[in-house]
Amino acid sequence: MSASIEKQTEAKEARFWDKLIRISMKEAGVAIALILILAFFSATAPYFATPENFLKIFVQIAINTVLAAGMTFVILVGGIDLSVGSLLALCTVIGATIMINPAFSPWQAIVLACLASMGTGAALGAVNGWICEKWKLPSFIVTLGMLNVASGLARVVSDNSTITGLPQPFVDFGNLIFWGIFPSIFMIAIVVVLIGWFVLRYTVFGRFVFAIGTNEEAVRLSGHQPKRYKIAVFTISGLTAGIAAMVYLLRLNVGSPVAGIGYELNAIAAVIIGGTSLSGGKGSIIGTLVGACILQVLSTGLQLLGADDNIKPIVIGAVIVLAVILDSYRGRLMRILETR
Amino acid sequence: MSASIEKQTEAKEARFWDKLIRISMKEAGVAIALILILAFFSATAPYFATPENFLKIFVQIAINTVLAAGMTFVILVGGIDLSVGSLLALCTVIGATIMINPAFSPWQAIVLACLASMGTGAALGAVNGWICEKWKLPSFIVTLGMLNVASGLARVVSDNSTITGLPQPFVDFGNLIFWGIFPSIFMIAIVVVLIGWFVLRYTVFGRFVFAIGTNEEAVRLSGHQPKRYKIAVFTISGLTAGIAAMVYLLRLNVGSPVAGIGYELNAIAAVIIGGTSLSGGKGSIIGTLVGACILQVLSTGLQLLGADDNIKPIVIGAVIVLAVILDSYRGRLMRILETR
Amino acid sequence: MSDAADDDILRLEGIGKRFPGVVALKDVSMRIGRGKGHVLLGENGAGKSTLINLLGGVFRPDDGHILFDGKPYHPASPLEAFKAGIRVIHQELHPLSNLTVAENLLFEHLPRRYGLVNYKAMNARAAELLEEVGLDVAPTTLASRLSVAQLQLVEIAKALCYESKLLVLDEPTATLTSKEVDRLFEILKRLKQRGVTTLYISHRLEEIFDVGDDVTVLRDGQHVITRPLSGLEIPEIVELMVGRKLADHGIFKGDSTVSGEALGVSGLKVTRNSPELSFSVGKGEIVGIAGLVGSGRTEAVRALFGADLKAAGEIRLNGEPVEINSPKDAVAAGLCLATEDRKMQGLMLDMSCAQNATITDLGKISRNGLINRKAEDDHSQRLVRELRIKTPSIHQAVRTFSGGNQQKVVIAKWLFRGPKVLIFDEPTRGIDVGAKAEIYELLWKFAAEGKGVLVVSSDLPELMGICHRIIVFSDGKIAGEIVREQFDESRILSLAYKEYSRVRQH
Amino acid sequence: AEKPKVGLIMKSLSNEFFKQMKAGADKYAAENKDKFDFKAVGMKDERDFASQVDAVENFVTQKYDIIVVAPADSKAMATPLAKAVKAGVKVINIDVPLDADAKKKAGIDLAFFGPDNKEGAKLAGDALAKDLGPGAKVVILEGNPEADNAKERKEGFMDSVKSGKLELLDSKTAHWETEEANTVMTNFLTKYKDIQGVMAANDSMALGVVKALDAAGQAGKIKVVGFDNIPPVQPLIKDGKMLATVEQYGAQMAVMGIDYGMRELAGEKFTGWVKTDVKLVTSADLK
Ligand SMILES: Nc1ncnc2c1ncn2[C@@H]1O[C@H](COP(=O)(O)OP(=O)(O)OP(=O)(O)O)[C@@H](O)[C@H]1O
Ligand SMILES: Nc1ncnc2c1ncn2[C@@H]1O[C@H](COP(=O)(O)OP(=O)(O)OP(=O)(O)O)[C@@H](O)[C@H]1O
Ligand SMILES: [Mg+2]
Ligand SMILES: [Mg+2]
Repeated sequence: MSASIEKQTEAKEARFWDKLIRISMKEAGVAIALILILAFFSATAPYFATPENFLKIFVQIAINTVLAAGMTFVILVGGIDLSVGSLLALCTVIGATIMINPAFSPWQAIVLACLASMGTGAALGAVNGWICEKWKLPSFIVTLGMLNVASGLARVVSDNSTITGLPQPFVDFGNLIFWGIFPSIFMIAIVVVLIGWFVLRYTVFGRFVFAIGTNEEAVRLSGHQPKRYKIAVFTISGLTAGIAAMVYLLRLNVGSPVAGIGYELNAIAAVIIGGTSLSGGKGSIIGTLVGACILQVLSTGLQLLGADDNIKPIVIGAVIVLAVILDSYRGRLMRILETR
Repeated sequence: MSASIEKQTEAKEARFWDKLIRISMKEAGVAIALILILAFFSATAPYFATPENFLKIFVQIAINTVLAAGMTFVILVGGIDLSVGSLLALCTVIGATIMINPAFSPWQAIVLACLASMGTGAALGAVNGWICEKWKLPSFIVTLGMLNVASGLARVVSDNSTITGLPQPFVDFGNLIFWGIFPSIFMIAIVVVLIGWFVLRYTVFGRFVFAIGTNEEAVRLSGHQPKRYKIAVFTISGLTAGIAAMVYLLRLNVGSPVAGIGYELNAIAAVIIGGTSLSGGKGSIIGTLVGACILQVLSTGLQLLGADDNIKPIVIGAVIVLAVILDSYRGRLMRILETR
Repeated sequence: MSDAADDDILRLEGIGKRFPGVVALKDVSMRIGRGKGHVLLGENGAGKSTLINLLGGVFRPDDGHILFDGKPYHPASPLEAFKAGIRVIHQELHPLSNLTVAENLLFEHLPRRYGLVNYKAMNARAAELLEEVGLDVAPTTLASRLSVAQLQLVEIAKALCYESKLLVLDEPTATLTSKEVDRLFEILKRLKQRGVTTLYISHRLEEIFDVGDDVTVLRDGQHVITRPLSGLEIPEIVELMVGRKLADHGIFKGDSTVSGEALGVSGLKVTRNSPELSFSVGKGEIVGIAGLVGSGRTEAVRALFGADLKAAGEIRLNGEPVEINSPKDAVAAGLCLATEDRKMQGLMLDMSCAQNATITDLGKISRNGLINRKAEDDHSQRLVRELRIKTPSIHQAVRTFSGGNQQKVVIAKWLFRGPKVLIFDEPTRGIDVGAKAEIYELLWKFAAEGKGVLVVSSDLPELMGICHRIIVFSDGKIAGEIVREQFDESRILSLAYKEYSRVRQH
Repeated sequence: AEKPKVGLIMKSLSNEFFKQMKAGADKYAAENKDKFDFKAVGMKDERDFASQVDAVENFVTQKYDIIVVAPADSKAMATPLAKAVKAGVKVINIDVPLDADAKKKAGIDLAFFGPDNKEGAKLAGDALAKDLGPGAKVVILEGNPEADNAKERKEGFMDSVKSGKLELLDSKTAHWETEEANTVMTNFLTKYKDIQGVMAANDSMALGVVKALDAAGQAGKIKVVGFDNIPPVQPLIKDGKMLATVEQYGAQMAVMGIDYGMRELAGEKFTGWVKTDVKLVTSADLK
């Protein structure tokens, strides 16, 4: 009798662990790779495992995390958004231009700039989505077009110059650190990620994002309009580009038409390393956060290790691939766990 | 009686035209956009419609055409290859290093360099494919890793410097012009495209490329190994990167670790504008050639028109999207033609 | 010993196969006699396709071993299966839609010369094969243009073009009408004369007597019995399959009173040049649509539902004209359509049963845009129970479901929405007898609730069993309408052929 | 006779330095509308010299008489410019000198009108050395490692390190970019606790450096020098957050290039290096 109870508790415990492992693996399985990388650098790189260093990594991670959060939505519906980098550039120059306009009080300027930056991003994102859906075009090429257009616009708006002199309250907020370790811009990024996570997991909209990524035609034939949701998803990606632009301004205090070059690939890499499938329908935004961490930790860790500038890209490229290879074993492991 | 014969001939003629239109539309429907663009610049841009200008466009087009030809294969099986730009860089520096090695006679050096360049490209392409297939990883992330690795290698090999002093016969061949208008490197590009076209259209391998892009599982169930073909396809893409590197050396006579930055997006854009579907299984390499032409003609035409540097990207971005929009109407037109 | 090896072409011993959360096959041992027509039966999810996938080299068994033609047989890939002489026509179609019919047919070994495709030889050979299965399309047609049934025929033709020792057919007739089925059986007979063994799976129990000598029944992944077919009756077989006696499902229960019009269609034109279609479905009435493969039934109901743009036509629901330009309009107006192709159009395969079932009406399980997990689980739990969907959990991805259970999920999602008029395109495709009976009960229940039901089916006996009225399509036109009292198989068939024979005459 | 046509080919226009160059050249051209026609082009990415080659070819197609060019690569641009010379175009090399070897191989002998990047960098480096005194610990932020001016500036900085007896802690590239410079500097601050001075190879990177110091509360304490004298750094110099930068008179350089081009067209011939000014800019200059 007691033996059977023992067995039951054991079984329950085993199940509990199974479940825990399974859930954490599902949401952020690539975290294993991150932990390995963190362990490696903590052991080898001087000053790596210090609070100050983590604070700095948090700062460095924020922009890509925000961009990648929006990108996760796009990739989940099976699209891609190459325009986020230059949308960011455009939004930084628009935001900065408004902020340094002497006609406004600092606070007015800040509020207006945030609205304009996020509005511009969202509007152009919506244009991306609308064109894709209206003519049924691949988002790759539409957003590639937008990449060029937005980068041209950024040059025109800024007249090719770096814009400085942002209002003091704004700069101060950018320097703020919460609880001694979390910089304000990191908090923004985390809030964005949490909202994204919540939306994807708990809302009807999130359900549609996954459903459309899995089988758009089935969603359409179930009496819905995937079109709307897809446009919304691109709008979100544009919006996060606008938010990322604000984060950029908070971090660097300058708006620049050449900001954000190549950021789209970084954001996409974070999403994919995080386990979201490029063909849509599968993935998690928490994974994206982990993916962004991997990319930045690698780069910072290598610098602290004193790696040669030429060797760095080689190591980063190799580790990106190793991380996804490791992640592929997670899939197998999960299958094994489940067939037990 | 005679009336009916007349009708028959009419019907035959009508069918002939239908067929011609349909075939040309299928192989290179986006050519309509190209023709419109050519007409526009001929009418507005000074010096545009001159033989010298076309000769220059042919020169400028060659590198992207070669890269895009290989990329067409990859995209047809539903993959993507982001590494071609930095593979090109790596191959230029390897090729150039060998060519300037005084231990070889010029001809030896040229042959060796060509082999090394194409061999390196093909080998690293094969590595891309092998990693993708071995662990079932998305090619996007694997080739993104390779992008970094190859670019680092190019820097290491060249020690960050531009390599000059290629042997004279090589330089001379690069300057060769056939029939007064076709530069040698354009001829190389055309040969690559024609071979690609032939392979895709007439060989068993070509059928496999389309079949795998359409339904990989079906190919597997038919008793084949899609894996092999996919590795072959990435090898082809790497090989064309190696060839493009030779074309680059022929054109610019220097090897450089920063050659090819951003070329991957250009190549992908050419392929997609040319009507090949990113999800695989549909497309044509002739379309790719047209796509590459559109991109280059646009950029040259705008410069001859004297467009502002800031406005140029805006126009290019817009026209890329317009071209694919126009192309989407072709699909509808074909459907109408067929349901007649 | 050697005797037995001579008699049996295939022997399975203690075969087991597990998937995440399910045991698909457990300790299955069976033999198949050389040169026999062997029928494999079982409910949905009994493990038939799994067994066949093991034979075809798609999966590997977890336990047990297989002897084929006297030799141990452990195929690691479909190619090895082909080499050993086993060919499989899979239940799920895998067309190469961007390739031509000829290329699809001969893809296993494209006629080639120096690595180049020999198009001439290929098209000629393909034309022969198409002729053989009676599929009237040009070899150069793109496979994407074929309907599901036509693809099924291509799949059959494909298996015929190479010699094999064992031919496995997993529900080849699910989408076929009697014309093609007859053709198929002729072919099978010819193969049998050549000494080819066939392993045949079907849920249409009437037809198995035409092709089978022996029968094996699986239940819940376990072997129940293998015996000669002769002397067996359908009710007996059904009992073996489901493990209990089943009420006769053939009895018509559409005793609801038909009153007024639920769905009215007038002047529906699928394309500009296609004929006008007009028909109606009464409240409480089940109307069947019969016709040959490619007669345009699917096209008509898709256009009606707004899934494809229609060229013209007026649609009335409960007498009120409704504007339907998209599935959204249709669903909002109270229509629903269970599509013919459940995999591509009906289901989100990688999502859970619960998520699939509730996609039609997320409003019911959410408040202020937030999903109420408990409501979702409760509702889907109820649907799973009502429809007896076989699954370890409502959170299981429907990709892992057997075909029949997938179909039930499609029905579940529309049941969840609660429409006024239900349109089913091949609702029992690939569904076992037990489930069929359940689905018929459901249709009658819908009718009894005063809803209109429109059923497209290629299974004529089925239509005759469940409908109040049958509309017969022929070459895109409505060739005639027959009420229950006058149901007669040969009459319906002659209507279905009507337009085609007229074309011939010209 | 027709007016001569003058084309100016720069590197990336989003680089402030070239923006100033273009502004100066445009202004000069507007004042001399009657003497010549003028067109300036920049590249999207300054590393992409292939598109600079395109631009040269396009000017040749359009029968330009004079091409004033700031080469994106000193070796690579020699051959295409030689082709232009052979096509009868007067080519004026400004900003970055073409590689001597490459010129010889291409069979051209062009004069160079431009600053000495090494000397300029040394000016900035020396200012830093003077401010900090011998033994001070410094780091360098390099430009694109393959770029000629980046290499020269690094050499200049290294000379200062040697002559000023500074201790060089580390030298890394930040690819001319603000954000990357910010990241690299932040990591330097983690790794080295006693940095006293920073030499940044351009002002865009200096902006990122200063921001990193700001965030660490070290602005003004750790001295920073930059290069290019772009407008956004001027307030930083005034506030003491930056010690100095280097002005290389981009506008003047282009105007000079155009002038010398016109003179070559008139039959004069120049060779060698016509040096243009480089000047250290400190808070004293900005009052
Ligand atoms: N790839 C898979 N992954 C997980 N489970 C699977 C997979 N394939 C089949 N199953 C499960 O194995 C069991 C047997 O399925 P199978 O497809 O063999 O049934 P079947 O007898 O062919 O049914 P049907 O008549 O409906 O086609 C089912 O419970 C099914 O859910
Ligand atoms: N995408 C398509 N493009 C062109 N023709 C098509 C397409 N889909 C179907 N057809 C053709 O339209 C006709 C009607 O097909 P439909 O699927 O409506 O027939 P059906 O009566 O439902 O038969 P089935 O039993 O095949 O479902 C067929 O001849 C088919 O070949
Ligand atoms: Mg089955
Ligand atoms: Mg049908």
